Amino acid sequence: MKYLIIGSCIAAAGAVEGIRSIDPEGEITVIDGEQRGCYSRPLISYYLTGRRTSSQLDYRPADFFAQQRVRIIPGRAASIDVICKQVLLQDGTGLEYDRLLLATGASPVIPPIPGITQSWVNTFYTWQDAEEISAQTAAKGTAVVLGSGLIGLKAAEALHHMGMKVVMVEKQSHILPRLLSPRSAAAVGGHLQRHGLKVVTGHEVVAVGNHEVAVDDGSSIAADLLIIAVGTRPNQDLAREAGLQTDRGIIVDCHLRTSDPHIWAAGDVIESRHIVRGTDEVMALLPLAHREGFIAGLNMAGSRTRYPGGIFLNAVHILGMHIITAGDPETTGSILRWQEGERCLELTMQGQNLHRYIAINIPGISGPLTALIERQVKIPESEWFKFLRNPAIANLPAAYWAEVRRWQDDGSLRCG
Amino acid sequence: MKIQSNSEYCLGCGLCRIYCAAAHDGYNGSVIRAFKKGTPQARAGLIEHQQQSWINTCRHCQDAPCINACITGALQKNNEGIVFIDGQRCVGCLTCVMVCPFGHIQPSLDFSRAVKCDLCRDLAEAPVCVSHCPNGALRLIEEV
Amino acid sequence: MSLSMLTPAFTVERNQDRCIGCGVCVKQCGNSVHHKDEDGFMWVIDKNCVGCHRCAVLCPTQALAIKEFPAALRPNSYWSTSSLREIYAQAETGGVLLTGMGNPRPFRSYFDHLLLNASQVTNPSIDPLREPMELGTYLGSQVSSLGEREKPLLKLDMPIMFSAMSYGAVSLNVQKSLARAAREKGTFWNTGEGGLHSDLQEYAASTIVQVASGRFGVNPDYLNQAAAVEIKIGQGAKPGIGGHLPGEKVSADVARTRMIPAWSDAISPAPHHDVYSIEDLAQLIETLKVATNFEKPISVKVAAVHNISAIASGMVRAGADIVAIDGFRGATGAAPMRIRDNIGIPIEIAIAQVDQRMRDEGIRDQASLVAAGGIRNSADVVKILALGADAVYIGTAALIALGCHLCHTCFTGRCNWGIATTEAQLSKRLNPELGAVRAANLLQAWEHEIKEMMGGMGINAVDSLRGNRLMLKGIGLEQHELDLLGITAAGY
Amino acid sequence: MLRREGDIRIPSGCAIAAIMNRKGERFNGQQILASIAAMHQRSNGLGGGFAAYGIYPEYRDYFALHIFYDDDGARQICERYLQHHFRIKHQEPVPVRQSRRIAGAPLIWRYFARPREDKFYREHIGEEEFVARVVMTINADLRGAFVASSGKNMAAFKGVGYPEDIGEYYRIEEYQAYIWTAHGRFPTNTPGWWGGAHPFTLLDWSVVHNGEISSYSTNRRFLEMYGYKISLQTDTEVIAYAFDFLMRRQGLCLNDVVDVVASPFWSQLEEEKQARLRRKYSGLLLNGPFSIIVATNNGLVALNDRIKLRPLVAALQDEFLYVASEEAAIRVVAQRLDRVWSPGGGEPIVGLLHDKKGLLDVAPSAIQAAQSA
Repeated sequence: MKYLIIGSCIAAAGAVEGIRSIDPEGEITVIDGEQRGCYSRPLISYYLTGRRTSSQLDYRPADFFAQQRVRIIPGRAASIDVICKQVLLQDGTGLEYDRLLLATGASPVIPPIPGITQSWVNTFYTWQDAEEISAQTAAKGTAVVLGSGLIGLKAAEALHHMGMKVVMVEKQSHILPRLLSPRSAAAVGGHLQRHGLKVVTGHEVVAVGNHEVAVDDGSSIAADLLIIAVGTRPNQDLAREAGLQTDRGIIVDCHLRTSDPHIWAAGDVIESRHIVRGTDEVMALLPLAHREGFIAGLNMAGSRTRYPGGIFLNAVHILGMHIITAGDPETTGSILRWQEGERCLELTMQGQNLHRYIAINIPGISGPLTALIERQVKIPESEWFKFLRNPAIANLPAAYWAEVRRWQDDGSLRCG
Repeated sequence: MKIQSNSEYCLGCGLCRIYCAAAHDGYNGSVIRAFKKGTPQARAGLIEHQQQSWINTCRHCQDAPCINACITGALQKNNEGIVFIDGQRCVGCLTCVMVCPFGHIQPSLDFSRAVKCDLCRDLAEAPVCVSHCPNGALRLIEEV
Repeated sequence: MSLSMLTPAFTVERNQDRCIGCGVCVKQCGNSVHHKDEDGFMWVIDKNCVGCHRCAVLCPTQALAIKEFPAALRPNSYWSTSSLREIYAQAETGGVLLTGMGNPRPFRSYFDHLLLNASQVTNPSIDPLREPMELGTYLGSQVSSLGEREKPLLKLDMPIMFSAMSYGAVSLNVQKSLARAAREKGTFWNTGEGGLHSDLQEYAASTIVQVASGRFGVNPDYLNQAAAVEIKIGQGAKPGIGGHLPGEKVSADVARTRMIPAWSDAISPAPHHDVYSIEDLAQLIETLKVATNFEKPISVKVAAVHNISAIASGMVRAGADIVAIDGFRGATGAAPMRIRDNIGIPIEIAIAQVDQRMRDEGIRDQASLVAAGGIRNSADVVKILALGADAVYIGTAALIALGCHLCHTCFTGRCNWGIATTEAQLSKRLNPELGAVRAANLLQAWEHEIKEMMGGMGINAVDSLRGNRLMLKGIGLEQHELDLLGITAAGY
Repeated sequence: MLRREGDIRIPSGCAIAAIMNRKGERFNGQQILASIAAMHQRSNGLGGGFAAYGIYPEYRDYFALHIFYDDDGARQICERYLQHHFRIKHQEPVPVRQSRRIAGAPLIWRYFARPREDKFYREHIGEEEFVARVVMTINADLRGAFVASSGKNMAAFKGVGYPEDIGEYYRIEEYQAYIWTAHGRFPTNTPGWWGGAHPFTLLDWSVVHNGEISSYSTNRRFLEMYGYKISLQTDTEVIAYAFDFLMRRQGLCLNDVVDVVASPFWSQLEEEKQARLRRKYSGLLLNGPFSIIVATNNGLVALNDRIKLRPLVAALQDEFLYVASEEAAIRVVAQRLDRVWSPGGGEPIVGLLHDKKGLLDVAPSAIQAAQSA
């Protein structure tokens, strides 16, 4: 059996683990476009500040692929011939496959702003981005960060640590718009400003000049560095050109198979089921990427494992503040709040179902809440009121503990 | 391997947590030194619920969500099945904390990294919570 | 009463250099001695302390010391501090002073005035590590000739059994611990007069069931599933009086086991109301033998009182297969203090006298003799066997093995060690798995020690220790005491 | 002042020996004298003695009472007592050969007597039980008198001294017996009392014994319950009574007696009967180191304690059975032996007269094996 994986990151690593858990013999080939092996993108901000060395970016040990007897082909895929079951690389090499996994990931969105292609403008997505930025920050000056999502925040924090003056420009009315409620965003924004970061919300950059950024309110910011962090987009061109069904991302079934029976897809490139919403979403999240890759790997090796879907979940710490949030960011349920100083917990309920929580500086409680969202355990609001008097794990509602016992009893969470 | 907590005999005394805290982070098991000099942190929570109590410790899941979610590969499983954190690799993102359905993994007190039960793999023959439980409510079980 | 003249019995000293404020003491004290404020300030109410040492034992930093409260009353060797305290208490309550466990008064312990023998030169001592050493024995009545059918006997792998302690007086976990240990070590435990709980039926073959004056839990199954049946006439801690398990201890579970209504007082009358004489006892013994198809040995347990030899002789002649005698140090879950501390005689004297009397009457083979009440260690076991007992019952020692610290407040039902209580939150403190190991360890340790002592004497079977009074010498005893014990003085 | 046997318990080490002709042919005491003399170092001059069976054929139906007297006064009292209970056929001093090596000898008399029938009929007991009670009463209650032996057609010759000197004193070479047993004593103090020497006897039971019964007090108190008057505080006395009790009074066969006094360990009991014996007679388990030779008119049994803490060797040659503490003591009187073996702990050597085999119902494996070899 010939397995071919396009992409070498988290989903690919998961897929290799999945395949190998069933098929120790099959021939696995990974096409490594970045030629950097399997590394963890969220760590690049640590790399930028020097807290991590290059080798410490690895998601799996350096010899991981070798250990798993995986052949690494450096290069980028140019096209897929689904009839001949062959992938053509940009250098013209053809690689045949029996089972193909598309783990092509996503790429940063470059907004169509005049002047944005200048050399002092960077995205912040790959380790190469970090190296390039690193080279440009020798002279300490001002950095403008476009977008205040996770990537934007982590970039801002890193640049701040490196001594730059940082200005964040967010088009939406509050920072981390995909993750936070306005109220919690205000708390985060206040925290950033107290640390000296400047946050501009509700405005967008309209043009990029020579070390100058023009904002839509007519002002302009002198900048030595501009980071674009307005979002990512699945790398689904290959799939689309091969005739696979795509939408905002590659469309897969519950076994993570694409519309071609010999091709699976996993990671940031796909649309997958959002458990709470019940719709398919592009959820570019590392934990999901690994899980999808693993299940896709299992299924490529012959299993029929169902991918249950995921939810949005993010843990980010920024300048000492821990923000954890999970669930449906666009939920419109009733909000229960607990706050004590800089710590706050916000639960959004739809009926008896928890749809989202935002935990700021109270990370310890988050795991069970994530589980309750994922499993959509019904808990009346009154129980949550009791819990919120002192939100600690020991005070979680009885239904949670009953659920824990059930996981252990029915093995739905396999514990060893 | 995991620690099984028998709520039928758990007294809720919390000695497990005290000895756990003193065993780690370089306190070498001296309770007085740990608590009088430092800020020791237990690796397990004590749950008291409807007259019952038990210790909320790592199940060392077979398909551990924390390992899958870890962005740095700091969370690993050794060949004894013990899920542990490589402190050198952990950056304290707390993604593992976010995905542990048991709420077992906790941030360190300074939030710089995550801490969890590693069954005292470097310290003692038996996990200190098990050996110090005054009522035998904790057991290290080998089942897989 | 507004003013109590009672100063605390104990004071709790907290070493602040050691205390880490963990609050284990607060959680573990069932008597509300320890308190912790929300701001972490810790304080104590000394007068609630019964000296059970639960807090001190569990304190992870050994920050607690329980000391006698320094009352500093003017020294008076006649009106002791405890005399005064007892009067203050009675003046406040107008009641009988209640207490638990055994007689603590400084009467002479004959065990402590007996020395054992060992072999030197003229004969070799036996090394129990190299040679077999038999502690097994049989209890029951021996037939007069080998031609007769053998009577039912109780086979013990070691001559130590667990005393009767009823479910209700002690927690079910105590019984579970002892039952498991007894089964593991090839000996027996005794239900006491509280019936046999359904959880313990699996240990029936290692169980001696009691028939006491309250007849609690007695039914044909109860009698027939046990290894032996014991008629309890009296116990060493409270000869001549019955028992009273207050209604609040009679939980549904206790009630079911005792076959009485829940939350009702369980009264054991002072006498059996069908045993007003020795001939009545004979009838009860015969009744129980018939009820058990003559397949179980019948034991009769009495307290060691002044005319114990005659009583024991009568019991044997009334058909008892085993005579169990409980000395005045025997313990209880609850007894009036004056009764416990002033009635009965030492087990050493009682056994010496009863054994000799039964031999004089030629009936020693007709019944086995079990000694109870104050057996503290393996040397006590060896000494009482040498004085003439076939086996011993241990109660207090077994409970101490399970954690009892002899605070003497069993009757409150608030035992912090989970022993003398039926309250779920307290009784869970004794994990029967650990309890069974501790109890079995105690037996094993004593077993080893007894073997060592026997080996020293050049004896390799407990058969040859029984009544071997030559192995005992008295020290510091008057001649009449030596005569009572049937031994000679050290050096003679 | 030193106390004598009966006042104090005296542990002692010893040599023992026995020679038996299983056909019942008699031979004189020279061999046993040589045999016990070979073990001179096992005794210390404080006790020696012999039992001889078949020596009084002319009085075979009379109880032969050998009695020590401290003085003539004691003799007169005792003889009045004897005449009250017995018809005495013949009485005389036991002939002795004076020797410088023997001192402090009592007056030694022997009486050939039968119990007065009216006495034991009145007591509803057999004549043997009657004699046993009289003997125990004399030993316990009559000051200055001690019955050294009381069986029919047998006697014990014992005293303070080395056994070879005692044998010479009693002129044992002049007696003809089919069983001889001998004892050389090593007591750990110097009681100097002739009654305390071995063999100890009751009726025709005689016991020579090497060792110390650690269970003495247990055994003694058991026997006392059955009316035995224990007067000497010696193990040997208790052993003799134990055999008497089990065989004469309880009617056990010799095999069963061995299973009582040297019972196998519980874990090694092969038959339920052995377990029953042990349970019923647990007070007669002889515990502690010993080797004993118990003889009767019918034969002898030699036995070690069950873990063999004392030496015991047996040998066969034709109709002769030899037993001794040491092999040398056998070799010195019998150069050619059919078989020599050392019995295991608790494993009896039983030597029976051929015509008595049925009587005791015993055929020990050791001897069978030896005979077939």
